[in-house]
Amino acid sequence: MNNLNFINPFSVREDPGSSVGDLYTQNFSRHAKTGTVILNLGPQHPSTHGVLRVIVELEGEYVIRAEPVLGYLHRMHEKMAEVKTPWQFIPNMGRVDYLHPVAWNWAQVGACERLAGLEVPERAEYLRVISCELNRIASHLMWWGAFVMDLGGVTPILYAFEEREKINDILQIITGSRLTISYFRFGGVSADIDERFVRLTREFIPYLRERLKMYKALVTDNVILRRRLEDIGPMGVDICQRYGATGPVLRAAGLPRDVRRDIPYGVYPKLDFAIPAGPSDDCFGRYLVRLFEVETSLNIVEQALNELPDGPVKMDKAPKANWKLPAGETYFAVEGARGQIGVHLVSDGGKTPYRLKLRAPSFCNLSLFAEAAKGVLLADAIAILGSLDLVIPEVDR
Amino acid sequence: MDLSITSLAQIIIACLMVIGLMVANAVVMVYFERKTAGFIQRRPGPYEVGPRGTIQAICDSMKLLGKQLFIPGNVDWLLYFLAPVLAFFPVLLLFLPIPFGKFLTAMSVDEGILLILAFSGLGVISNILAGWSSNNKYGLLGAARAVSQSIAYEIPMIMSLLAVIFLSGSLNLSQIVEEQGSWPWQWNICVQPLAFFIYLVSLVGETNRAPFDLPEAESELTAGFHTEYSGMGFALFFLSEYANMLLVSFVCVTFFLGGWKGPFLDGFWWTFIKAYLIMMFIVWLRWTFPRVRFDQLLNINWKWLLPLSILNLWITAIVVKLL
Amino acid sequence: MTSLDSLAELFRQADAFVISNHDFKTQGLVMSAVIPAKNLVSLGRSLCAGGYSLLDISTLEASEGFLLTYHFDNINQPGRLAVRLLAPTGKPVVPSLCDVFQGAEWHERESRDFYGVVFDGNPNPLPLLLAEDFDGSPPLRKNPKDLAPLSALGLFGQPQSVDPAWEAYVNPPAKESSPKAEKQA
Amino acid sequence: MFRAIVDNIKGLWSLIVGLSITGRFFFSPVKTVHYPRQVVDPESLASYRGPLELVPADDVGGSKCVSCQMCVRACPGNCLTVIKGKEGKAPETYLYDFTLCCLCAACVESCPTSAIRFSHNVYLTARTREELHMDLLADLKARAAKASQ
Repeated sequence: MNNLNFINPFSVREDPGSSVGDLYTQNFSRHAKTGTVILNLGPQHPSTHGVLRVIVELEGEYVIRAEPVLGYLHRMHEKMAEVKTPWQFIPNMGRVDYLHPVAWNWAQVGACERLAGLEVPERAEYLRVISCELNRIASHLMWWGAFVMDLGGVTPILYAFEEREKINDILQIITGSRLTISYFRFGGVSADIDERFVRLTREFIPYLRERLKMYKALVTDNVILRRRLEDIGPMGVDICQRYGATGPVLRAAGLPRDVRRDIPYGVYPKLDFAIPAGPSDDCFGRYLVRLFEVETSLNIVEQALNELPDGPVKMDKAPKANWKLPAGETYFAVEGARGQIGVHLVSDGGKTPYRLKLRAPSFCNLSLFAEAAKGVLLADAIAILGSLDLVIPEVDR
Repeated sequence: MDLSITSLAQIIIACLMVIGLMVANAVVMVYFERKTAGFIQRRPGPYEVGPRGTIQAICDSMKLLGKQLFIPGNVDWLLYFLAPVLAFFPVLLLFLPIPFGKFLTAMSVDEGILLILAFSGLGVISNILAGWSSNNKYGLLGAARAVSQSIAYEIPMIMSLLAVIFLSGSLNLSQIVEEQGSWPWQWNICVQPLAFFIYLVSLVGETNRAPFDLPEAESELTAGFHTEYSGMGFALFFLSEYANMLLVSFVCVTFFLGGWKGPFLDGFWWTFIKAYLIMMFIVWLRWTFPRVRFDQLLNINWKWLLPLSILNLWITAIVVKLL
Repeated sequence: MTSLDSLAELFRQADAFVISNHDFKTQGLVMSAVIPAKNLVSLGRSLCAGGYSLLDISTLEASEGFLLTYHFDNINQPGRLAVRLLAPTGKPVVPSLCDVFQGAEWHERESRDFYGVVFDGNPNPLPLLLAEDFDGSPPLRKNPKDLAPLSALGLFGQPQSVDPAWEAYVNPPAKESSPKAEKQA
Repeated sequence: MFRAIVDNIKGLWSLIVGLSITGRFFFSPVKTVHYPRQVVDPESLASYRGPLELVPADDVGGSKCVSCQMCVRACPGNCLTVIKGKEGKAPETYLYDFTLCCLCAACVESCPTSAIRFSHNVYLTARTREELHMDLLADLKARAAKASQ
């Protein structure tokens, strides 16, 4: 297999192992044992959240091997960055991860700001934190509902949507959109908050805290859910290190790694918040870490609203749409809802960036699924897949 | 039992009425279930078709009737078409011995419960035929699950019913109701709470309803054994699922909740009210809980329900013997 | 915990052409090194032992060839590194890091999809993000004028040590190719 | 064994708690805003970014646009077409292809005369692609005519 033809890297396809299915299935079934079933989960499957496809080899109900197949939602964002000015690329970021677009906004805008050395007014930094954390809550709530739906409980997702709608209403006041948000601008943000934003957010924080208690009683403490999740899909520090997993997956494994704390950006160093680590590296641990993060984010929003300074929300002479980046290289990371979002930006001083590499946390988190799903039941494999919190547009970019 | 013309006519009329009941039940239950799901999830549910969406279920069934029959390639078409029919017709038979009212029984059989238990085992054959014949891996997995689940849950179900049969000393359903009184504390549920609980759990397992809907677990197996069915085939499975629910609810009412007897005025309405309350409970369960895993499902049955039901049976037997 | 000095020592052991320090505030890296491709796996092994995990592989198309930047971060104590390799345009073959960091498999396949870089040792020969029946050259820059030389991209921060051969390769004084580059291939 | 029994009884209790929660929600009012009988309150749409519209400069349907092409150049999706009129600076055509628009506000923020803005039209529907190719000048005139009536 290693004797690749160096001229055409894809020439292997002339040697299919079996003639059933497409090339991925053929390549996968080449190593299949006899008496097993090769099953394609997806790309249209209720629990793959979009268009992920996982080929699994089943012996009875046990998954012997699994291999995710990507690329059904690939949109070439990285190439698009090379033909658009940095400003024009901001709206793309909302489309990379539709659940936590603000963090991706931040990653790209922050990378350009670092490279160009732009100063962001302090009020804008606070607004960035507020919007990013509200959006993180929305993302985690959506994950919570979808995850419980993967486990067969259909109702919680609609409760989660109630809260998510409230957050969307709040974010819409400043960003103008509800899903594919492009709120950040080089040197600031696009709009200031108003009295209504503050009022709704202040109402929302105690409301969600109350609802979280309901979530706990309805779902977290539910014996069916606990027995579905406890001791399922353990992912220790070792596997996280080898696969580059970040975010709640790594934190559940017991390492309090969070870019907000480790490599601070924005005004996070001034804010006081806890980074959860543990309690267990199984699906239930990842579940608890995310719910804890919702509370953390609520605290951050509350603090940021209290400490919000006055001032402009955009620097003077903020870059326009035809702004050019200076030559140079930078790597900027932010903590998204799914893990470390990284932007590797290389510019040759031209109109458009020379290279923009997006590091999607879901991409790395998904890559460990093949190893984590070995030897588990099919239902557990679905639970593990759900506990990774995947957003397929982000995986495929 | 004499097979005169009148009794034959009685059976035929009863069959027609039961078909009517099954269809009406499905229509009502679809609407009811969707509304319940809606209210639990804080949305109105069906709303647009007819006043408050009441005609929605009828429209949907018309749509199912009018749909093209889509047959996937490489199906074993005889079995593929047989399966939905097999799912539907045994259920029909099962309604015959149910006493809806004091004199409202299609066919009063002395061994009524035996008939029900024997024929309810047929339902699973349709599931396995559907899963096998439709040439689909999800279907096959769903069928395998359906078989082991329904075999497993039949046992505690029968055991819990046996305890009641010990008490009343009869297999005749009317007789069992007659043994109970009109007021709730005179019902068998007060004498046999454990049996009632076991029956309730195995009822959910036997009808493949959430949280025990493993054969059609949509997040794992897309739709399980009926993945490849559309149109009328799907409608028949659907119909038989609701009919099965209704049936086990009727059995539950007969055995534990005093059948047609109720406070103030006995009559068939009590049977229906109680049966639909149980159906409501099943629906409520579905929209509240996540699904159990398959090994857990079997563990609940073999490690807990079965020993408990045997224990219950022993105690009942001893108590009946002593008293 | 790996201090900067021991890191530099690690890079030196891997025969790094260039070892440079970076301003973390603006560039987001603490240190970077350009190493010969053949030493990648051994360096990866020592980084793995030091608690580093692979963040991503970012491939850059420059006029000298494909510059692959492997970003590493320590999972115990944050500090981002970049390890770079240069794969020549005509025959871009580099060793695969899959044996050390299994997560590298997908990053490598992505790189192969979009840049045609071949990773020797990657267990999966199929495209990752492109269509399975995609047949053609990877979506590279067609016009050579679009390609920037490495020296124009400001990649190397404040170099600690620069191999003269590398200097000659990146900023060729004359037309002839450097012996170092051929050694890599 | 004993612990397992206690665990299971606790588990059953958690199921009852869950049932009581969904039961409570069953009787609480629904949250749906029933469009088209009800609409969300306009206050919450005040900053909603709907399709673009031109800002009226006067009552007769004139625009503030000076045809400087800044918006056209800024647009990442190339959804704007502005053609300068024969006389003066006012545009002759201002076409807007909503199918390509990503509502990023690049045009709005780059306009030197603040001649375009986002409408708050949430309820836009179209049956064909062509309906989303909008002529903003005609739209501006229509709005002016409607306002004068």
